[in-house]
Amino acid sequence: MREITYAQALNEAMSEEMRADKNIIFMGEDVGVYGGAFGVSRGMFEEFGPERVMDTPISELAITGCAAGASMTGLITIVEIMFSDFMTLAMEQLVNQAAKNRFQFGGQGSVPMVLRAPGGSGTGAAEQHSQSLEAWVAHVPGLKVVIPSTPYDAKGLLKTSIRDPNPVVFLEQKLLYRTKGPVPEIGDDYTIPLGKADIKREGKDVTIITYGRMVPRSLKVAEDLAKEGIDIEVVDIRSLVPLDKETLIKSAKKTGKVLVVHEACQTGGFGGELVSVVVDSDAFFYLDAPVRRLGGLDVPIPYNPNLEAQVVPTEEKITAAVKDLL
Amino acid sequence: MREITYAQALNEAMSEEMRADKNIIFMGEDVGVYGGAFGVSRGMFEEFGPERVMDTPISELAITGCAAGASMTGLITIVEIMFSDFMTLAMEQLVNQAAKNRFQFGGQGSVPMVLRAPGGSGTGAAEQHSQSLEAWVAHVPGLKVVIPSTPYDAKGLLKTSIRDPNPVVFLEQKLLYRTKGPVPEIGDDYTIPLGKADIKREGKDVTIITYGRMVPRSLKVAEDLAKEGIDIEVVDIRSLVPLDKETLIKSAKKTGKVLVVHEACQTGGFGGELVSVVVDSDAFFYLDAPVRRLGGLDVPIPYNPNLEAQVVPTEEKITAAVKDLL
Amino acid sequence: MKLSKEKHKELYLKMMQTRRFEETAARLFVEGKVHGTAHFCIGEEATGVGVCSALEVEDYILQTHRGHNQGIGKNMDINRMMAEFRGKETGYCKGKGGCMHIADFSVGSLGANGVVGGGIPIATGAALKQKYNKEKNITVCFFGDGASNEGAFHESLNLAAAWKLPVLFVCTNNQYGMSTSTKISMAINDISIRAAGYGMKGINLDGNDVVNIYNETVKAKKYILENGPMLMVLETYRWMGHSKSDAQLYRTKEEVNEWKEKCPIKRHREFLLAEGILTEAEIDALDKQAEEDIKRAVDFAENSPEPKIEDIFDDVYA
Amino acid sequence: MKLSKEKHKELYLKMMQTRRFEETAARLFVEGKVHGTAHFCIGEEATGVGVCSALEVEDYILQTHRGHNQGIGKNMDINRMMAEFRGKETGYCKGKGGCMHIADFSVGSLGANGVVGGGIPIATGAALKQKYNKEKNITVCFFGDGASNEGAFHESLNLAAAWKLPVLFVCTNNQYGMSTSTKISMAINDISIRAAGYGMKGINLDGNDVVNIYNETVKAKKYILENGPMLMVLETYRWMGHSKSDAQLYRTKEEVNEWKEKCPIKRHREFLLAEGILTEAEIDALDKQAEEDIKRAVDFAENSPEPKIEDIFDDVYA
Ligand SMILES: Cc1ncc(C[n+]2csc(CCOP(=O)(O)OP(=O)(O)O)c2C)c(N)n1
Ligand SMILES: Cc1ncc(C[n+]2csc(CCOP(=O)(O)OP(=O)(O)O)c2C)c(N)n1
Ligand SMILES: [Mg+2]
Ligand SMILES: [Mg+2]
Repeated sequence: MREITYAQALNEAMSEEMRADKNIIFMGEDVGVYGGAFGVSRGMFEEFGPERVMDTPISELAITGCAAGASMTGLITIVEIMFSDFMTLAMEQLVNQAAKNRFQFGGQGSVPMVLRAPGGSGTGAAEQHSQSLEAWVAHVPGLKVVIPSTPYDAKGLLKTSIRDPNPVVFLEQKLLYRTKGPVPEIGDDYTIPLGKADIKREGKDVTIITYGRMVPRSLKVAEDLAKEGIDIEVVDIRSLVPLDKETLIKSAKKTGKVLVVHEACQTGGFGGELVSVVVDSDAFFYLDAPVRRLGGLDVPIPYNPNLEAQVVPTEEKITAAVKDLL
Repeated sequence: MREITYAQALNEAMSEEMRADKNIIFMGEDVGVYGGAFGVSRGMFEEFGPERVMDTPISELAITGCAAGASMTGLITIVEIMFSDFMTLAMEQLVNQAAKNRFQFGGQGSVPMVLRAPGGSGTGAAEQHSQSLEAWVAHVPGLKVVIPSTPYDAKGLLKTSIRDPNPVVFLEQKLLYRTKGPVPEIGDDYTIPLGKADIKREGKDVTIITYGRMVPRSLKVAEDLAKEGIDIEVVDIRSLVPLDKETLIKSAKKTGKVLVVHEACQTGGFGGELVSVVVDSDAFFYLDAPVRRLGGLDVPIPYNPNLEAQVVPTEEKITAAVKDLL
Repeated sequence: MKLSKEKHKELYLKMMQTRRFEETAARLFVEGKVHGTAHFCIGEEATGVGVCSALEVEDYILQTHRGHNQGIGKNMDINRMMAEFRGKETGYCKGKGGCMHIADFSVGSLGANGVVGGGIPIATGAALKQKYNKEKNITVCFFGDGASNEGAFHESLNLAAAWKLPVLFVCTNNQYGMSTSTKISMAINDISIRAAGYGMKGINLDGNDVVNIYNETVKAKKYILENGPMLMVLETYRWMGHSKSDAQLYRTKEEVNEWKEKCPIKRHREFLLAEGILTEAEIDALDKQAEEDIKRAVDFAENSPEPKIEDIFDDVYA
Repeated sequence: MKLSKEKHKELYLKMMQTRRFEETAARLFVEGKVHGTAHFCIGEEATGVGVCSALEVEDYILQTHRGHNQGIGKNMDINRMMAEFRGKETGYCKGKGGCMHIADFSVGSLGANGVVGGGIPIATGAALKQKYNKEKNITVCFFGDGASNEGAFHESLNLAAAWKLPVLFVCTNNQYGMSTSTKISMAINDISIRAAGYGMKGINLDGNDVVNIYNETVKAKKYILENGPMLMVLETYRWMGHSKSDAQLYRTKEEVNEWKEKCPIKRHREFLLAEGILTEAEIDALDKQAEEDIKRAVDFAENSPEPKIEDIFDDVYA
């Protein structure tokens, strides 16, 4: 299969869906000629024109609400927030309006929109451009939350998200944009259902439950530890909401040892939900060690590259945590 | 000891601190002559005047940032957000600025502010006025998060929060405002440290870890089940950040059975953190049942009173969950 | 523009229905039949009724928390409004939303909002869709004077102006945001001047003159379809407290009474008689009809079933 | 007002230091000595330098992500600025903040901001404290044209006007927000007209005339202490790309070159010579000093230690 980048995969997902459906529009800050801060939408303005690929003023609250309003009335809107940190400015429209409208209006209307935003550290952009805020949106009924870890998943999950009749918060990973992976040919229309975890590596000794950029990192650790005879199963949840509890529980029962890994600050992170899902299930009786969490340190993301690299789970830390479980 | 309401206790905490320190100011929507949407600040405008008790325009983002700026430069600011749901409009200033400034400026300055906001359902105010969003702020390094369950705790914890050199998100409980409880005389200056859980009821069979308005409800269940010979320990964490892990773990070891209860939607709620703290400790080896969570249903808070009452943990649900553990 | 007799009847009836609806709702609170709160627009009936009566079904409106006049103006079903207020299964939101979320997509209401200014960004999106589909209709967004101090107002008006979206922004300036006078919350006297900051046309009208509001809205729609968005500020006054619980210490009885003199319904009635457009009898008949419509709505709501907890997960997701 | 020879030297030197600082920073990127990004204000030096040179230590400033001219204008230590840019322990933020967060409370800088418009609400608070303590100083808040479309701008200017807070809002209009021209992001030509919507005075100045900016700031401070806040829009232009990576497809070389002709430093230099305020030799000496100051800063940063992970929890909480 051909190999393309995560960014290219996202571009193809949007472009293919927009070719197929004239009701889909795309808006965001500098998504037009500039192609988006991370180049994800390069070429789309040229192909679809200013009516469908719209550069917006720097107004996160209004463009999120604008997307919700357009989607409530018949369009399908993709809105890009340049950095997920700036969702902090859009939470009112996302949480009180987009997420709740269908419910609070007694089922009138729906809000088929996708809010795309890149999260994560590692680019030297520091405290206000590097947060991982998925736990916030995963706590809001009415929203779906997706975080892909490979180009293949990125394309398949984004297509599904665009076709979903609900607001979907699609959190991309800055450090994965340039990573390459196998993806079917353009136009070869495949999708990946939300709520279906993917076992990225089968193993029998320990289960690592993770998502986003911690997936490739966990896989790397798994390969290294395989040499030491430690057989790790890496489960990529892919969507936080809906969450594929069955797959997590099944894997936990199989290995009896679970490590949850994510980049977001550990305290209050989504890891707590994942741990709870496991220990509040019959898997509890199969566990022969405490369920471990390994999240980012509870500090803002610092600027200095060495510091920045060490406040999130490193291969070393993941390796140590795994060995700790054995 | 005299009995006063939770609202009155908060009023006394602010008033006593403001009498003692001219550098403390208080701002919010309709906190002046109106006395605040829930009457918490009644009389304060008359006592402290318009320079210190300020009615603001309806501008949650600006007033939160204004509070942060005033606090960064020498004042101590208490800002009231009328309903915690509207923190959705203030997250940028609270999370990217107030919470991170000291760290990202390398220790220059600090932000001694308290953001007060009422959370919770039960008043018939529906989807956009009834959320419990404590999990969001508890996930942000740099913020402290407090939720009192009694008038005594409310006064003691708010005084401590006002004296804390960091931004504290002080989440009040609408349905507790009118509840009464014993509180020392005015001027009898007591405080309660943040990060100290309070065992509201000792017991040996099951531990209920909870906070806010679920505390009195859990206590009621405990009293009822005591008649059936079930001895429940009710632990009120009081502050989510800092969190008193020791007390939780100690209680879990003692009873071997843990139920975590909160009103917020269960998925992504702070309960996941509490469960994880327990199962990722040596308490794990003392547990003889899965650690249960009982949170609100994953739905927006509906308007109809019957529906509204049933989407959060009721006495019946808590009772059932406890029995389930035995 | 001279209005037809029928149109005058419609305006008068809708205002009177709104007045009776709210008086009745207020009574239901006293009777303990409703929990929660409500925000009444008594004294402001001309705003929503005048504007919405000039619209077509295909024109959208975004309502406020104080929007019974807006909903009735847009021809919502009073029975279902009352049923929602009572939290009943037959209500517009199946009892899940209450009167802060009343919506009727079938008549073009995209919903009331519990968040001050919360509907303003949504309005730009609805208008964007109308423009994208080259529809000949507009979106009307209602909000209050207090909402005009929210960032949502600024970002949305700027976006609408930059993109020439067909939105009529209607600011009902009832002089207060809850207890806070506009004299305290802003340093300007006329909110319509804010339009200039977006390169938008702004006008300021007497918010108690239903006929003029209707006519200006007809003109505004035409202007907007040709030139882009516009801000219309309607000067009016809230007679009752902000919500159920309000001691109103922030204003004087005199001020309230002065404005009661300017009652929009009384004024329209006198106009109709003076101009000989309707007779006393005809108007009395409309008064009577309003009474009956509300009575019917109360009975409908009273006899409607409560929503069932079994259905609670419906509509969380589509 | 005629400026002293010393003040002219100060203005010229600070602009030149800023220019060299950024040219050097750009080179350090190429050399791979810095990761992350940076936003350069080359071409805009007169704005931050002209405004800040008219302030006292007790006046606060809120800087932007493009604020090296603002920091140098407010007399920040160039060594510590460069060290922070390099992420070193000796930097203003101990290497934790980087150039988007450079701050120096000791000279009155409450920090640069990575969030567009993020400093605007903070400025109202700093000014509120100054007013509360009856200080005779003001807070200057810098932000860009793009930031003026954020809700934070609206809410903060309204709040400042309603409370008569001593804030000078300085909008550096460099014609673009990243790739988006103000012609696209708003439907007005002069951002200063937005001030009227808050009952605030607004002025629009040539952002490349450092002397006039200095003089107008002196006047503005006096005005603000007597009358309340003011909005000052400075028309200028960004010569380089928005940040490290920018193909600049959204503008023409011609447009860029036109503006380069209006270089604020060249202009000040020619003015100084024409007016006989400084001689060629004196100016060359200032150029040389700027070079040396930056060289010294580079060495200082180069020889400074990296921050230690052991200290990572410092300053999360006070
Ligand atoms: C974002 C937000 N802040 C505060 C509130 C609480 N609140 C409800 S109505 C209201 C006053 C709104 O004033 P205005 O916009 O003038 O509308 P009016 O009530 O006068 O019709 C306030 C502060 C809210 N619902 N939403
Ligand atoms: C709230 C927010 N949205 C988007 C961004 C990304 N961003 C950084 S600078 C910038 C352009 C800002 O334009 P302007 O305010 O004119 O300042 P300039 O860069 O032109 O100096 C953008 C969109 C951000 N940092 N913060
Ligand atoms: Mg009002
Ligand atoms: Mg700009």
